[in-house]
Amino acid sequence: MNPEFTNGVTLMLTGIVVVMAILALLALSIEAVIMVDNWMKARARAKDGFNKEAIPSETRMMEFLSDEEAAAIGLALHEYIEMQYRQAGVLNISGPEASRWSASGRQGIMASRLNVILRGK
Amino acid sequence: MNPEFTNGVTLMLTGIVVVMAILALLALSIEAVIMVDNWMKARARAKDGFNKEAIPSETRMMEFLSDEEAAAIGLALHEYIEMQYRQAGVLNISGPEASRWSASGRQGIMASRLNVILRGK
Amino acid sequence: MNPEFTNGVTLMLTGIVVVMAILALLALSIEAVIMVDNWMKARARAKDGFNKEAIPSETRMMEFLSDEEAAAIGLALHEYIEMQYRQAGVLNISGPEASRWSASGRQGIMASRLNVILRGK
Amino acid sequence: MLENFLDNFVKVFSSTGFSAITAPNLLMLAVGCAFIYMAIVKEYEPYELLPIGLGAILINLPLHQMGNFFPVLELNEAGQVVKGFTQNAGLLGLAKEYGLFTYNILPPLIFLGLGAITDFSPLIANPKMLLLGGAAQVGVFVAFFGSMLMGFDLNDSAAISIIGGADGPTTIYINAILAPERLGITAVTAYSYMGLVAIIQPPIIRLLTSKKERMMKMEQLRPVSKRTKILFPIVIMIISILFIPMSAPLISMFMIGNVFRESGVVDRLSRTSANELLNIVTIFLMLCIGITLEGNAVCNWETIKILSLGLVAFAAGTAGGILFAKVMNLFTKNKVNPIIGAAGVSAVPMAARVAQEIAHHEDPENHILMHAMGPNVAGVIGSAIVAGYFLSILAK
Amino acid sequence: MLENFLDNFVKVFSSTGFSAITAPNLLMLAVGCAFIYMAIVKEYEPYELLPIGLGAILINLPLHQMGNFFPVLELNEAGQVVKGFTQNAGLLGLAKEYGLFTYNILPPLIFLGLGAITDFSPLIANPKMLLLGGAAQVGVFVAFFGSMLMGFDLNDSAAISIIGGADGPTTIYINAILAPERLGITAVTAYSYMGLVAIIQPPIIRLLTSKKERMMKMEQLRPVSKRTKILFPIVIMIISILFIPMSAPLISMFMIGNVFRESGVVDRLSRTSANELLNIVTIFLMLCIGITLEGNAVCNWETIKILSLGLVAFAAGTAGGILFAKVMNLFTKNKVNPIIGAAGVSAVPMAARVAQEIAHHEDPENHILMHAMGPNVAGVIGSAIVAGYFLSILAK
Amino acid sequence: MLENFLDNFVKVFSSTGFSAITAPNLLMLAVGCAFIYMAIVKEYEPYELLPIGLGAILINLPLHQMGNFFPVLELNEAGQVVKGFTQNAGLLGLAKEYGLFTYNILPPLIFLGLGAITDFSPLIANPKMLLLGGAAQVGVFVAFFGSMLMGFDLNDSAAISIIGGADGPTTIYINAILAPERLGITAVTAYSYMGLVAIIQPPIIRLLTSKKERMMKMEQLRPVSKRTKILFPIVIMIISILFIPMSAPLISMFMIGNVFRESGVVDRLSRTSANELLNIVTIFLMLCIGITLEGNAVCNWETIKILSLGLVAFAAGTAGGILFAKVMNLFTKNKVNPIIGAAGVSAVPMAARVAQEIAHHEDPENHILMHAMGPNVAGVIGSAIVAGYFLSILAK
Ligand code: NA
Ligand code: NA
Ligand code: NA
Repeated sequence: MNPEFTNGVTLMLTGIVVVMAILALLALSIEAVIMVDNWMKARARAKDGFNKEAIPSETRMMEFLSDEEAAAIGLALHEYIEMQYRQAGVLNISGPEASRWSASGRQGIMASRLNVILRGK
Repeated sequence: MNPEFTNGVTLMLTGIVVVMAILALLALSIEAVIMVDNWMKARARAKDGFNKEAIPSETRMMEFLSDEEAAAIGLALHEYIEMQYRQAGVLNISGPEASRWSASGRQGIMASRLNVILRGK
Repeated sequence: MNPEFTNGVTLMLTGIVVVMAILALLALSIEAVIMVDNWMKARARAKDGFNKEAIPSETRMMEFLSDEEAAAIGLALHEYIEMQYRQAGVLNISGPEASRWSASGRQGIMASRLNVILRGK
Repeated sequence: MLENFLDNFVKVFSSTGFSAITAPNLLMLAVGCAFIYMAIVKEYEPYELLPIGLGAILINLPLHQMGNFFPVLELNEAGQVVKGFTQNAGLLGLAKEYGLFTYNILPPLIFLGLGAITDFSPLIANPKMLLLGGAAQVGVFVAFFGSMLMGFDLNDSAAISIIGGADGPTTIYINAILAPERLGITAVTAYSYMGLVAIIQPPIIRLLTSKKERMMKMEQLRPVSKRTKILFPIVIMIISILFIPMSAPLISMFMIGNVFRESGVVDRLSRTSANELLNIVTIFLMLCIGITLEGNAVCNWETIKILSLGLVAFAAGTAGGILFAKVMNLFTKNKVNPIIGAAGVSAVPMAARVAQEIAHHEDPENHILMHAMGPNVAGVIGSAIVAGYFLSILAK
Repeated sequence: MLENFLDNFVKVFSSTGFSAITAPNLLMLAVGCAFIYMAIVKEYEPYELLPIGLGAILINLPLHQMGNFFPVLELNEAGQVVKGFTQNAGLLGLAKEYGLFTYNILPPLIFLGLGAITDFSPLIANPKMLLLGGAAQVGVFVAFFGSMLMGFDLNDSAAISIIGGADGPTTIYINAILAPERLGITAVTAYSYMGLVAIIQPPIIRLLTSKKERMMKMEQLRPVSKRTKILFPIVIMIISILFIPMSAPLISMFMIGNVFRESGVVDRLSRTSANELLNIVTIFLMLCIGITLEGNAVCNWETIKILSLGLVAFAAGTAGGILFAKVMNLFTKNKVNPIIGAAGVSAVPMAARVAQEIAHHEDPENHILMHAMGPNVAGVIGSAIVAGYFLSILAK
Repeated sequence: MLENFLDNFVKVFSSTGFSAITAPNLLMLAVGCAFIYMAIVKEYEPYELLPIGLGAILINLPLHQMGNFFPVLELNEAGQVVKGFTQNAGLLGLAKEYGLFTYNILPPLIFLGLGAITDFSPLIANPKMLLLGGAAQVGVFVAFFGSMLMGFDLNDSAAISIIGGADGPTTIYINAILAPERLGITAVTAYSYMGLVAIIQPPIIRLLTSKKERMMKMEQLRPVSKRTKILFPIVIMIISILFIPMSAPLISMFMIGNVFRESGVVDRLSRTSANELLNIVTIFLMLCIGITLEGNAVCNWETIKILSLGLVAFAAGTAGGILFAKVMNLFTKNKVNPIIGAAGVSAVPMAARVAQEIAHHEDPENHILMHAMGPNVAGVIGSAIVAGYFLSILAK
């Protein structure tokens, strides 16, 4: 066997090992990230009394709604939030944050999530 | 007359001839393309029993419809297609092709064209 | 004090003077532009019998209207314009200019401005 | 210290533009403002004349580097590099140098976008309209003859006469190669006359046609299948480039853009070619044209000559198209309204609209716009082929 | 004068493409048309094959300069500059030279856009899918071995074998460095087989799995939080580049695009990366690939060899993914349907769809598309790391 | 063979980044993550700090070529070319070199986009606001003085002090010319303080104004005609560039963008300047700034000095604007609320919002936002003129 060929074979084998090792390390890192994320969620839950992160994400909810529906729901819920939720005092939403919510119905979806929580309590 | 000037004049005359010749050739080629196209349409008509190509194009129909109207017509017609047209067995529409049609009302316009054909028969 | 430092200080002081002088000149130029603009408006008013430019600008009016509202108002007013305003003969709106107005409700806002003038007369 | 302070003032004021501004600069500042006025108030070709006017104003304010470009290398006679890169180049100088003079890539990019917004159906439905688009090129050749009579050499004559093609990017492309020092004037002349086509053409049309001819109706164009629309640009590209390889930069990008459009399967590429890419290139190309209009370079008799040659070219092209249409009517069955021959000069779509308006004025029931679009887009192809022809014969 | 006239005709006709066209050009014109047919009628990878086909047609029409590039400098042996810039370069030649051969920036730009449209959730929800994406890279190494057996040297073998990665931009990136003269063929081979993945993979999947395996259902993926989605690309970028610095050009841009997307605070950057920028770069990259397919350069036995090695690579990658999934099932609790291993070759998202269709065919209630997306996007990361590995070992 | 295999492993591991990473790199990786945190969670200037943070992470991962650039030419002392082009340049290294150091075209392009999104009406309605925008430039000159006291030379002092202009692209533009090695730090300092303007300004405003002053109401701005809006940018461009030609790259593009916007006839150019072009340039400019933050280059005392000088500049600019407003009130009839002087530092539009919030807090019926926008945009013009002034005096 010529040396170039031997070289190529070892290069190939090293490659498989190296690539699999790095991908395995990446997989472990992601698991670590998820663990940290879960721990932060648990801490937030312990602190706030409910789990904000567990709610289906905006994106997922949006899939089932048209923009108009989202806007309508969002605006309605923003009123609900303004009246009831802030009394509940769970979150301190005010000033620019509150107006940002009402600005766009799409962001009102976020409000609807909180609503779900409140009612679920 | 100086040679540069003579040169220029011949250049000009050659230019007119060359350009007109090429444009004439292009015109003939386009006629040839159209003949081939017509022959292919005729062959398709002979094979399928109707002339798909002769129907006013999607674009032209779309000019008279809003997106919402197109979507509505398209969805309705897709149902029609699913039920009736495939029984007629003229075209074998199924699987991803069928779902692509229903996916967007705009593509349903294509269905509406087929509808026109069917009824016209 | 070393010469570089002295140099720097004078550079700084010159800079403040130069920059303020240029900005003051710019401010004066803008005032001049506004004067010219006002003079042209006055001339136009003298010629046309009313002040086209004094009307709140399209942009400012648009802030209070949704696109749909603007479109509706614009189209309605365009009809009004077509019927009444041109009889008044104040402006000679016709042909492509008129159709450009009716083309989009947003441009109809411009018509609404003229309407305001007419009624204000 | 006070001395230093005063020194600094002197330094600042000696670096202002007042020390360097010249009368031609002031004239061109006024011309720049006039272009902006025409663009905004008259809406003559605003996408070209507005940025050109702004560029013209910018370049006639002296002593800044926005329009500068210093070559990557400065060599001495022994071929040794005396100087490398320099910071002292400006955004628009770079765009002009790399986009036009050195690489000449902006015009083909414009053509890619134009291809993606052009509908060739009216031409495909009636291919002999290509001949009308060709006949209008007679304007180019007449102007070529005129330029030689006025003493321009062959390269210059070709570069000037292409104004008669009434296609901005084609004019710019060929001038950037054959007569770069005159690029700004020829481009601006072309765009200005294109903006004025509604004033230039009608008297010529009325002169060369009878009322009866102008009232001729044309039959409905035959429908064009999607398959033909896709094959058209491919066939045009192959044949044109086989015959005139030098037409490739313009023709190939034009036709590739059109295939993107007609294929229906690469909507993203088609939209981007027709919008963002076309817009970005337009901004830079037109600002670049503007900064070629430096007063001291353009205020001379040559400019007046070019302006008159351009007018001759537009007029001759209009006449050529009309007369060829009349000749064609002698030999063919389906007669054409000779007015549409005038649309063969290009100036898309204004020349076609002029034809429509004249016909419509003679007979309010007569609509020849779509028929006029045939020679109109054919004129673009024709001019690109003429440009390729000139480059095959003349370019080094 | 008449003599002059005839001379001119001769000059024009000797400058036409007919004098220079060769049989391989004609063959490649036909191949270009075939690509366009596949793109438009069959809708196989139209965003790649349509512009590639158009570029191939263009470059096989002889004697024009659209694909030319002459170096900025020509030096003699004394290091003296013989020649500087030249006008004689074409738009696509410049894009190819600067975008690929000299600077190789087009593939990373594509990856920025791909990052901005990729949803890594299915992979984050199940990180061990990364291993399936790695296992499918076995196709690359098998093809590497095969290339060496066929007599290619190490650089060439690496450049060819990356076809098995089934990622266009990765293939182009590494070939532009290691085997630029063969770039067109390898890129086109990769895209063609990606278009044909629905034909290549099913028989291999059926061969290597039992009906029972193909009917395996997988449980719902766990939800992924926004925080994890943002951290994922940052972590992947840091670790991959720390280990394989040469993977930076592809991995970093891919992950930066993904942070833009997932952060939710730079919507304008994310949209532009995913749309206009991606579209513009696609147009030029694919036309550039097209113009590397000049008949006289590509019509040879090597091309046949590369086509067969590419097929071997795709098949071996598919097999590698499936077999690794089966091995993984021996050691883990949550078993995976081995079909999704085949999606590890990338060819996003076609290979994932193939997996879905086969599973769905066996059991209409079984939907594994989202599960297959995990190895599918993991394969992109895997191939980029393999490319970085090859470059660390081989590039000068 | 096994030996070979181990050799290869050694080769791979010696090419990983671990061998080369340093403590400053690790520090800057943390800083990069902190920027990303500020951008995403705190939403401080996300369009700048997110890509800057990503670029900072990338460049502090060692041994890859993404940030590299090797000059086109390497010359020996005899002016002979030793080396030509090299593949070993990375996408972001190229963008940094050509976009900033060699040609400095990215900042003017950003200004084109900013011009297309800026509404100058509040400034046109009350032109003396230009003086407030000028007075806030005092921060620049104070920081200039401070830099000299700290031992920086003239060029460096000018480059650092422009941070007080609170305009990212202006800071980047002048630093790329006068102090390229420090570009990253100055740009990042400017953007960071701009993000923190709501924290820096209020105490200074409260210190320098009485409650009565802060409660001052201002009368409704006079309406501005379309004609004036179009003439404004043209006039500003002509006068500024005539007096300070070196301000042309920033002022001209800013004003050209604004003419596009206000003219109403080139909607496509205006939209593209304000969207796609601005977004594309932002991506590359900010990533380029990020990759200048290489740990070993920026971790030193100078950085601390620059951070403190930047803070001084912001504070002095705020104070300068307020005090000048108070002085101006002594001489004019229509008094201004002195808070709006603070908005003269630029940091568009945050500083104007700060002014609004403070006034609104004192009196919920008082709305001075539109009045504050006047000095706010004037500050951008002011800083560009200051930059031009520095370059006229200092640049080689
Ligand atoms: Na033409
Ligand atoms: Na892959
Ligand atoms: Na400022």
